[in-house]
Amino acid sequence: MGNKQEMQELIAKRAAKELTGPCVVNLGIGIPTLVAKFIEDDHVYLHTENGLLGVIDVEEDDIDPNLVNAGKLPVGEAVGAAYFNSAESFAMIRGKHVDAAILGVLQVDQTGSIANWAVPGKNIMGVGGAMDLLVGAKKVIVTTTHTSKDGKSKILKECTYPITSTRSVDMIITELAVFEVVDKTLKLVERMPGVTIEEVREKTEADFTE
Amino acid sequence: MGNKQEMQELIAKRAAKELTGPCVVNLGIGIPTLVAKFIEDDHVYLHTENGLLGVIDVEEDDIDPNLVNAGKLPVGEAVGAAYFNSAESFAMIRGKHVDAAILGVLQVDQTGSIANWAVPGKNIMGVGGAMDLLVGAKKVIVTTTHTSKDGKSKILKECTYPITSTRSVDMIITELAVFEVVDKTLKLVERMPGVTIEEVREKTEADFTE
Amino acid sequence: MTKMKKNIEDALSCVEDHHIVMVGGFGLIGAPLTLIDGLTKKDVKGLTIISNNLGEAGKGLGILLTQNKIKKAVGSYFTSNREVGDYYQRGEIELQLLPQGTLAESIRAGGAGLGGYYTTTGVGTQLAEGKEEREINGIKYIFEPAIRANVAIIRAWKADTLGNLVYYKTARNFNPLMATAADVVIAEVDEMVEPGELDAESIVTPHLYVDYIVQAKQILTKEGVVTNGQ
Amino acid sequence: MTKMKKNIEDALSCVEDHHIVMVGGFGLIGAPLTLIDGLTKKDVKGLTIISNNLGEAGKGLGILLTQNKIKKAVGSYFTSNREVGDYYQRGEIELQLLPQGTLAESIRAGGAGLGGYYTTTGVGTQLAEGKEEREINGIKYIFEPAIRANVAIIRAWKADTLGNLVYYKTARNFNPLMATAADVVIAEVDEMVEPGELDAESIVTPHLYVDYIVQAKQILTKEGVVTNGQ
Repeated sequence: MGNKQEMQELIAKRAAKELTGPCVVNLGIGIPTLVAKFIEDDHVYLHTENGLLGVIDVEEDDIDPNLVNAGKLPVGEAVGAAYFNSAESFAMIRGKHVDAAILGVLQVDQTGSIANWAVPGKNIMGVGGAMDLLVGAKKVIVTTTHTSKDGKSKILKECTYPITSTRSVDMIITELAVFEVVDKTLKLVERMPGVTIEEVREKTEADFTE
Repeated sequence: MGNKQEMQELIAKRAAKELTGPCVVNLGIGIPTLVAKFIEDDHVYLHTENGLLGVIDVEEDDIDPNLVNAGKLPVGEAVGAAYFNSAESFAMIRGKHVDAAILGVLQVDQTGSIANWAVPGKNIMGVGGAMDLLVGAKKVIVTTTHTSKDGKSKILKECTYPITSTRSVDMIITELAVFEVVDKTLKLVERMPGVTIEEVREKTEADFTE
Repeated sequence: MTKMKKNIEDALSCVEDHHIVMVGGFGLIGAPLTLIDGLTKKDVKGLTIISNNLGEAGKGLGILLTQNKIKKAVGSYFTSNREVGDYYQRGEIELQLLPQGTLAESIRAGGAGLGGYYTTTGVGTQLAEGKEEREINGIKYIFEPAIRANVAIIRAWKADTLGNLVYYKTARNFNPLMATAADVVIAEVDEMVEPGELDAESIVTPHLYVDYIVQAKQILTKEGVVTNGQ
Repeated sequence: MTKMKKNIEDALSCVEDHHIVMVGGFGLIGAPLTLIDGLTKKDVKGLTIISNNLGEAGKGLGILLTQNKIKKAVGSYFTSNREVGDYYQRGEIELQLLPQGTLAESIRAGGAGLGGYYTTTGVGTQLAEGKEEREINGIKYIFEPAIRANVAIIRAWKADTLGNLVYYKTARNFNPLMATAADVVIAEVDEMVEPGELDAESIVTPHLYVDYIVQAKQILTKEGVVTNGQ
């Protein structure tokens, strides 16, 4: 696998393929944010939980400091966009009006549970919209590097960090493979080009079917 | 006492004196609606629970069928008015953002409890915003004729109809007198011009202090 | 892509027997009169209607009542249609009466993914009978469950083709709430515009809530309900 | 009549020791920077701050933190200010972490006169510990109480002299909610207009929610926070 950016773009590009419109999608911070630039369907509408439906990229010259996404990064306003307050925004999420969320994780396990908001032993300081998106988005897609910096699998038998929700995610996309979560078990549905089944097995702690 | 209209206007006029701005007031159906035309303070803003803050009278020629008050009567839009949905409107009421409500009643009793939404033995078919206004308005003023058509006191020892709320109203204004409700007891604070204390006593079933 | 449906019958094909249907409006004001008319022409029965009123006698939802299509009604003020009482007396309709603010809030809760909430409204009254009472910080509340529907029919003023909506004056009322709380949401509108023509800061119902849009043909005027050309 | 206050100190005179203060904004975006600056200059202690973040290190509410004026913070994402962790480690601040949607909804509930509500968010997680769990129609929810404050300081874009407010793009966020949920509400705004200049259909915060208005002097720009005039 090439450098970090290439790896992230590979994952983001694959995730973008899951998005066929018309649909409303919320993108998390990190790799999920990269997904935006690979979306080909004009009828994918991006929702950001700080209060905008209709997020698009913004050119450097057009940056408005009061127009940002949930990662506080500058964004643009699509034609047909709408603004709303935080309660309305999360009403959309919890009320299952958002079709898909693409999220990063610290860990994901073989039941599809994820941990992406707290690390044991560190101060528990931030949760943001993670838990709301997990209970509310109709489909949750995890995008993550397959292993952590020290080479350990991020796809575990069981999350050791505090979970974000009792709800299982629907799909896990890494630089090596794509898993679907069916009845709280992982199913390997795709390997990235050039990746062998052995490599996936070696780097995945979780049990999965093929 | 003169004809019905004069009597109603007398009551409405007296109620209007209670309104000194800046304040936000919700007017019920019947005599309360008449109060509007006697308000002298420009900083009394009228709220209607179907979704408008800034109700004013409308001329016949300017009637808009989609601009009405809670009684479904045509109204106008004041300068500086705002529209909102029904949940927001009742959030304002329940959340104690409305300073006063002026309401009609079927009965009011000596503890200040009122009954204004249902009659025993008849189908219970409508409540509208009555219960919300009772729990939410900071001050509730009752405007009513002192007696019913058959001459019976509407100010009773105890309501016999289903009550609208366990909350006591703050003031009762009739064509004969004005009562304040203090610690769940009635206090006669004013008699209308030409009305004797004997007449008030005779036509009031409730106990009251002077 | 457009959410516009040319045919009312087609748009209403999602309404099935025994469905729960939310209907916007405060009386006839802001009611989806064209879609209601469509329901009067549709062979459907056993509906539960959630709406502030059941129209007026022989008008709006009042017609559905006399067609015996309504099994149950949930609302705050049925008094505006005197025929509702007759049907109720004869046991031909079930009624659930809620304070108007509770009706609105329960619909909002349904759309916002909440299970229910505690309100002060109605505490200690007949309408609180059978409802859980709970004291929170020394204040008494009753529990009210969230409300949802299979289908919501609503009325807006303008829509863009994406489905963003704005409303007209006090015709807004329950419409934006119901737009959030049903599996399928159909809006009838006076005017269709292109995306971008509605101000992004002023859109009341963002398009993710809306499934179909139809052109309003029945209009409330000073003279009553008027039907506009096909 | 106008709700405009010329003097920030004067407007903030309602903030007392040990008060609960809501502060609008998502990080610095939509935060009432001028009023926060006013609080940094005010002799006040033991505040409970309800805000999504505690600003950034040395910016916005981050300054109040280092002035030891904050006893407790209620929010969803303190991670944006690394200094919060240090204060927490030393036991110098109490933190209550809520999911962002729960924070927003609880404030709305506080403003709407509700006692609390049941949400699916957080069920079965560490953040649900100690919270009542309840099954409604087969779905598990947890109870979340409404939140209110003594004072809310918020930021809007334009106000009319009556106190009607509109917001600017994603600077809206928590501001309209907090405007409903405090005993005293102070809004700082970029622009004052006369009543009638804001479209009645597009007003986000009707004037009954707002007590005082002040002119914003601290503005968020691409280059950071800039102080205007004076």
